[in-house]
Amino acid sequence: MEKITVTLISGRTSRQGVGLEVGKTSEEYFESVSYIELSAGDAESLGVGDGDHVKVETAHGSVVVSVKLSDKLEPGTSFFPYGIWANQVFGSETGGTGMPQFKGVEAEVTPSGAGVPSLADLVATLKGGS
Amino acid sequence: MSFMLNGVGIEDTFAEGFGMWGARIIITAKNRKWANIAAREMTGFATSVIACDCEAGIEREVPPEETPDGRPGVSVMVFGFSKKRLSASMLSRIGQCVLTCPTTAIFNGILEEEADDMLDVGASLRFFGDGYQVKMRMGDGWGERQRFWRIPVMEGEFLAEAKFGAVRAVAGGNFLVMGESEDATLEASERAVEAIREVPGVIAPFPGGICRSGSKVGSTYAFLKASTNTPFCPSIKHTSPDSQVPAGCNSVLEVILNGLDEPSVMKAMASGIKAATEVEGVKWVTAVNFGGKLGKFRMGLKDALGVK
Amino acid sequence: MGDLRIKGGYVYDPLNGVDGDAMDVLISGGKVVENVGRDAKVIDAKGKLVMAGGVDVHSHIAGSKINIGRLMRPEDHRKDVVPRTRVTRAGVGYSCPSTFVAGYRYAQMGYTAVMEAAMPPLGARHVHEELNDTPIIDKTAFTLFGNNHFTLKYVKEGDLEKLKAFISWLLRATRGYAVKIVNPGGVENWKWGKNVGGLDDLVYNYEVSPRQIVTSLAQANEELGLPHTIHLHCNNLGVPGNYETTIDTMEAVKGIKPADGRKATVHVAHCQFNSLDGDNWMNVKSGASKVAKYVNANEHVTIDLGQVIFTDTTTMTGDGPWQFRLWNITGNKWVNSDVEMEAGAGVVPYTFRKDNPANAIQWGIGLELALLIEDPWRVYMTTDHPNGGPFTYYPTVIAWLMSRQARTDIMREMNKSVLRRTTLPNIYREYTFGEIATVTRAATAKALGLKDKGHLGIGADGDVSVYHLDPTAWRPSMYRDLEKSLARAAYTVKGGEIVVKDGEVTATPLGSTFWVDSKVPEKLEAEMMKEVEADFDKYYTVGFRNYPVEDAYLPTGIRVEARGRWAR
Amino acid sequence: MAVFTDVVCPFCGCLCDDLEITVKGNEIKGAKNACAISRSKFMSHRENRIMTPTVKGKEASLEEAVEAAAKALASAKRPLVYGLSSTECGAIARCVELAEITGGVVDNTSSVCHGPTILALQQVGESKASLGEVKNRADLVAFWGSNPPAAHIRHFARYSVTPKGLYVPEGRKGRYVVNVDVRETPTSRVADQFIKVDHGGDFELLLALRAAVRGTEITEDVSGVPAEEINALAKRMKEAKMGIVFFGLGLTQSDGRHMNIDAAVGLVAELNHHTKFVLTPMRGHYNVAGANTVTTWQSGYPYAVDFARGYPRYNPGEYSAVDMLAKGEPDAAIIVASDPAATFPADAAKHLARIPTITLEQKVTPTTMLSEVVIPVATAGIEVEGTAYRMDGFSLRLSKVVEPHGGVKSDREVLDMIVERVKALKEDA
Amino acid sequence: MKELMLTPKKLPDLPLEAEAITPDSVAGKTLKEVKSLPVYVGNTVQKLGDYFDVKGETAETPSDQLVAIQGECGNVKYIGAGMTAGRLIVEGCVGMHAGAEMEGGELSITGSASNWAGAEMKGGLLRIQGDAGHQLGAAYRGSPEGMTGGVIVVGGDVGLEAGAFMRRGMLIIQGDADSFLGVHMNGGEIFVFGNVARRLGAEAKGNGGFIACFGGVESILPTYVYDTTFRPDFLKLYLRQLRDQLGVEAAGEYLDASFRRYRGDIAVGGTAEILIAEP
Repeated sequence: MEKITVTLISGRTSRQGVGLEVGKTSEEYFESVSYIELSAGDAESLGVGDGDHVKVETAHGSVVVSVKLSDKLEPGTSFFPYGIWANQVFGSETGGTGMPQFKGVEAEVTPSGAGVPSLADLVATLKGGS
Repeated sequence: MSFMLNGVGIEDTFAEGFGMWGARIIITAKNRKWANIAAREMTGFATSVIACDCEAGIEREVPPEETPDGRPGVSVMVFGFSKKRLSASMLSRIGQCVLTCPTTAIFNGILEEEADDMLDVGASLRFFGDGYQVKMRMGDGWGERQRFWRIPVMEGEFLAEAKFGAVRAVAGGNFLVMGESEDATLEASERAVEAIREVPGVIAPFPGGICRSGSKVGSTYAFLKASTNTPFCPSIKHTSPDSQVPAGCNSVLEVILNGLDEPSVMKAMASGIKAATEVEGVKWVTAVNFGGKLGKFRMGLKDALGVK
Repeated sequence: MGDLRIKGGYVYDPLNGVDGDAMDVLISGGKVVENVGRDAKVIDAKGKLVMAGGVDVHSHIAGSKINIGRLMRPEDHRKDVVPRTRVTRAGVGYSCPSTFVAGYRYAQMGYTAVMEAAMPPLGARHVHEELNDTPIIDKTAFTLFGNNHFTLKYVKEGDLEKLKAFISWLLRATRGYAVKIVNPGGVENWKWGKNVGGLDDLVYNYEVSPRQIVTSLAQANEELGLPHTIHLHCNNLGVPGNYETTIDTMEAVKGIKPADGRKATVHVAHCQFNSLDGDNWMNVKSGASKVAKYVNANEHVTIDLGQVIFTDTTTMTGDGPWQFRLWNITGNKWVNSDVEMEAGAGVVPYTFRKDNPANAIQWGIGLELALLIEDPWRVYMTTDHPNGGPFTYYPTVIAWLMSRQARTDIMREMNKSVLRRTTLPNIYREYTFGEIATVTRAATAKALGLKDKGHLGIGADGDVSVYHLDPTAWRPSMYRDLEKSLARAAYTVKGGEIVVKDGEVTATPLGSTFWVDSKVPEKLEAEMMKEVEADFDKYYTVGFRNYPVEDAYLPTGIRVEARGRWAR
Repeated sequence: MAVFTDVVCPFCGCLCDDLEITVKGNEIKGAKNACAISRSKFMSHRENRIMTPTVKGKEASLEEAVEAAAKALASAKRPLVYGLSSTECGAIARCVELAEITGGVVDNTSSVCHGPTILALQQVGESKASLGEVKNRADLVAFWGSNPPAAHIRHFARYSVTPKGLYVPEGRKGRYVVNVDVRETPTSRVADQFIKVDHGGDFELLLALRAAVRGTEITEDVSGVPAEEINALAKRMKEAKMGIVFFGLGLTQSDGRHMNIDAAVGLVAELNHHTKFVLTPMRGHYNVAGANTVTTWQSGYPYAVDFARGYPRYNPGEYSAVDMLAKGEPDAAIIVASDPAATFPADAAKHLARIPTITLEQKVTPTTMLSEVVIPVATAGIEVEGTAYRMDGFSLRLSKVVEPHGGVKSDREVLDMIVERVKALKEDA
Repeated sequence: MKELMLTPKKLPDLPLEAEAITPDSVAGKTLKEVKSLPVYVGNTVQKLGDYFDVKGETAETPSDQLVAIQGECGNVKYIGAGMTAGRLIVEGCVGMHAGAEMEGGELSITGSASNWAGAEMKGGLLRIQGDAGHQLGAAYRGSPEGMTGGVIVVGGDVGLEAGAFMRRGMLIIQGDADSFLGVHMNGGEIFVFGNVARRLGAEAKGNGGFIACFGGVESILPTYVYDTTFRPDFLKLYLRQLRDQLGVEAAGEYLDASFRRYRGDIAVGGTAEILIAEP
């Protein structure tokens, strides 16, 4: 299959916590947040494995990240650690509450040959205003 | 003294009316049949407060386009000697005769701005809902403010407006139709009642709108408050010392009217008398009064008929 | 700061026997003095009412409880917003004013000292942080003791000495000023979802009664010679028929020998809420005359009113079970907050209405207490802000006390048969200015042991309020003028500095925070500390050494020494 | 070698206060009792630090940077002050004052974490307790949409699962632990019972539980949870001696937002008719509770506060940072102790690059990378003292164990300078 | 009725707060005074005349005043907020808080409205021909009462939490309604002719309040119980009012419809009703 639809949930991990305290420009941080977790079943449907790159796309945007297999997730659910990578695909609509929806967002995942953007790449996009 | 209308002699006298509190209820139902059944039940045994708890009658049928819920309706009016008694009568009659009747709903027929007071009938009626009644509100902050109660019943829901307008009304409007035969007198009276139906705000609470047994106050028997109206009974014309039945008249029927106000009652009396005089065989029309002892309203037949 | 001469006002200073004499009040170096220099600034107070700055004996202005109130009530703030000025900070008012606004508004009414009446020890740091953001007024905070694990433990063990040591330590650790007791035992039971029903119910696990808690704390309080008596929120608050509990509680501490210099051994807070007669909210009636009768006959009791105001307000107490009950009565939003090992709290918005029979009776009770208790030195004016209503209504309460017409006018809007369940319609007493000065300043300062406050004698703090009101020309029919002038002082002087002029705040110094330093023998303290520390490590989630409030939180702290037998 | 004991950890809302920090010279050599993240914070606090202020990418003196910041803020019509949650309360108070004197908006990170919790509290209230109440009494502990091992690593051990308490002397054995989540997590592995709820189905499940607690038997599955499981859990909750629900962003950030919390509050309140029950939000940043607390006592409102009219106004969704940035409102922003460029949806974050953004930060972040003015600051809780409020609302004193790295000033000191300059500029205007 | 016409000139990029645009604040004033009414942009105070051409006449009293705005005001907040009488017509869209806390009169918007339109409305008529944003007619944060009276008629769709904490009055939505419609409602009536998303009536207490759905419902909360299918007489009254007095033609089609009746929210012991028209 070329494409699957998953429900994205973002959240903290202890690795992400450790990484951000080292510094957001650090390799530890990059490693801790520039991936999504997929269930084995979903990864298999996509034909991707640990470390392969996928494009995650929602109604709000898209980003390329690497894949990490999870034996805990059920097919159809994907976990995305908090960070600037995840925030490429979440929308800013808050429903009049101030809170965007960071969990339970529909996303399409496709295998990607592109590289995972660096922190600087993503900041550059923000600056470009595109 | 008297005057003539359509060849019929009309006595220059007055009907003596007295004050009562009146209310109007619009009963609606799935169709005319059930609206009428409810209305008839509700206005039964309500001819005269001599022995009934109130006086009530059907005012008219109300077409769907005029009712609040767009269903066929009947307008009934209820009269009582006090607000309290009127309220009690409405409550028991609505409770026993309308609430019980399939598909009905009731609405107030007298707007708050026209009413002298509002009777909170719903305040008591709602308790029938045993706590499951629901207050329905309309027109808060926009439009006309209204309150209803929705009372669950086995069939579905009984919808009742919460408050009903009550006015200081006039009871005891009347006229007597005297004819040469029973048939002529009855027909004339029926015509009179039909004409009266066209006048808004008035009911004739007696059977078919007609009363054959007019009564006078008191009796030779001490235990009776009222007895047959001896001066107008043709059959004892010559044995009763104070008979007022003119010559040639062999039957007398009385049309008794209650209305929301004096002009309506007088208008109804005029319409009724005019209609009655158009019947062949009617000889004489008069009205009953008690020399002002009964009530404050003196509704002269001349005034009513617009005769100078 | 230069000298100040407040010239020619009608001065009411009951502690010094001054009752409306036209005279000068002189201030230098922040204190009332005999002479000031020729270049002293002059405030022309001629034809005006002059009193010491107001001293509020019981209010909720700082800490987690009021801040929960603020947090949960944006709808309350929206109707009373306060823009910033060149001198003052922005904020919000009404029932849960922001810290700055609370300071300004007290000062605008001529109040210069306010007691925060309930400080959970674990929340003490928070209380002091807020007090440091509450400008102008002086403050104290009363530390909660009545449901503290160590209190219950020492009461159970009958170890009064260690209880005293504990009180001394905890007051110091929290920088508290008095021993506050809220629904003794009931709050601990509430941590299991229960309460106590009376003075002789038992507290789960500790098997002690509210009676034992109150009497032990009162005994310890007096033996330590703390400046204020125990400050007590009785059991069964808000329960019809509770006046009996209230009188029983007062009676329970009757035999205790008061500390030197006073006759009282207990202060019953917001007594209105605890003077209900009847069996339920349907037949509730006033028990005020019975409570007043007891107070009149017993010198060991002082009370404050907790007067009800007909308005929307926010109730907040350390009495968790009562707030739960109130939530069930009202269905309004409810916050409960239990504090490990020591206390709890609840917050529920509430609207007092004239047409609510219970509220009308409560309103009557507060005034009955004020008017039936003969000695103004033992009954103090409060609304238990914001429980009975916001403190900004104090001028209105004073008007009710001083003018029978003011009472009659508002009673006309209430149900007469309901009011007959109080004795208020038949009370004719009207307070004098001297009595008002007593119940709002002199007596409260005295009861609190704040020696330099509440009066204008030589050496007193230079805290003065001057009002646009000529007391010689005033009549009770002019109560509306009274309200207006008391609401906006002509001048409020704090420590010799003019902080309010014509009702506007002109300067915002940070007032002082008074705390009590009480001593017990070192050996006793060490023994107690050993036990406390052991339990602390096991049952608290905060380290023992991180528990006491650091000096950094008392930038304007003033230490007040207790005068017990171990005092230095 | 100096050992600081009883040190409070400035990372998450647990505010563990039993750390032992070993310092040699001005360097941290050890962090005993610290969790992995805490250790990283203490041990790596000197790594990747910004050493010099920059203005438009060029190195500048502190005074020049403050001047540039003050000018941008003083001349702005709609300045935004954002962040606040990872610094001490003194700095937070200055942020509120800065918003006030500039007629701007002050918002903190709670708007994107537990802001919905506050909205719910404002609707229906909250029954809560300090963490020690849980340790001492709770025999039923539920983690709902929260996963402490990821972000509150010592929570289980210190407060909620394993500690022995006054009335739970047996510790872990004395508690029944329930986990409700849309996925299995380390928490589910610890729990006695894991209830998997459908995505976006928490609200329905909470309502159904409340109805069951009220005595209505649930007859159909709700959000993928079998009816009998719901009825059984309701019964178990009612029969607990004391219960607690720790809820996290699984409720606040998913569909339903504040209404999920509203329903959780309702369930817990209902349970108080039967036993003792409380709930507590798992707050992330160590002083986000302080940001709410200080902002509330100063302005009356906890976050999303607008001072444009000179007095505070409050409306999350209108004055909250994500919404304002997404609409392109702010014409200047100052970010204190937070990284919105990384934590906000890109669509909102990019506005920060269009306006003068001033950032006070220790390390390089996406936000500093797009800021016009960057001012390095000392780390509160390591290099600076101050107050912080724990997730349950109680405050502790943060420690200073080393001198600020490179002699930088604290947030509070820098903000004091900015406030002073803005006041002066406003006076001149 | 005297008519005053406001035509937007170049509006600022920042939202303009213009609670001055009500019949109440212009009635009895000269045009010059009207132009000087304060409006707010960010932290600055400006004049109404800076952003609007003002023409026409002012009336003595608000009830005789018609104010007509010709042009897009999508970034103008508080239009008609707190108005008590008269008419205010906007030919275009409006920003947040339009008609919030209004007490009387009529506010008519031909375009769409942003969030909080008609919030805590007390009386009067608010018509929005386009869509409305979130929190239509809702309670402001913390307030226990949303709409306490008046009528809101929306031609298009509405966002989240419409009618939250409603106590009295009517909310009529001719398009679709998003989640949490009538959440916490405790009285009042809501009619939706389009589709209703899930969680309608959540935590509603009742007090006579109901939500009538004519165009289908995504799902009903598990804490609502199905009672019966019936033809409620009472609904006929509302539907006739909608059709005859408010011009909601679609209402006429359901006069004799049967409705599925659900009652809840039993999670809060509520007795509110959800009535769903049978197709």
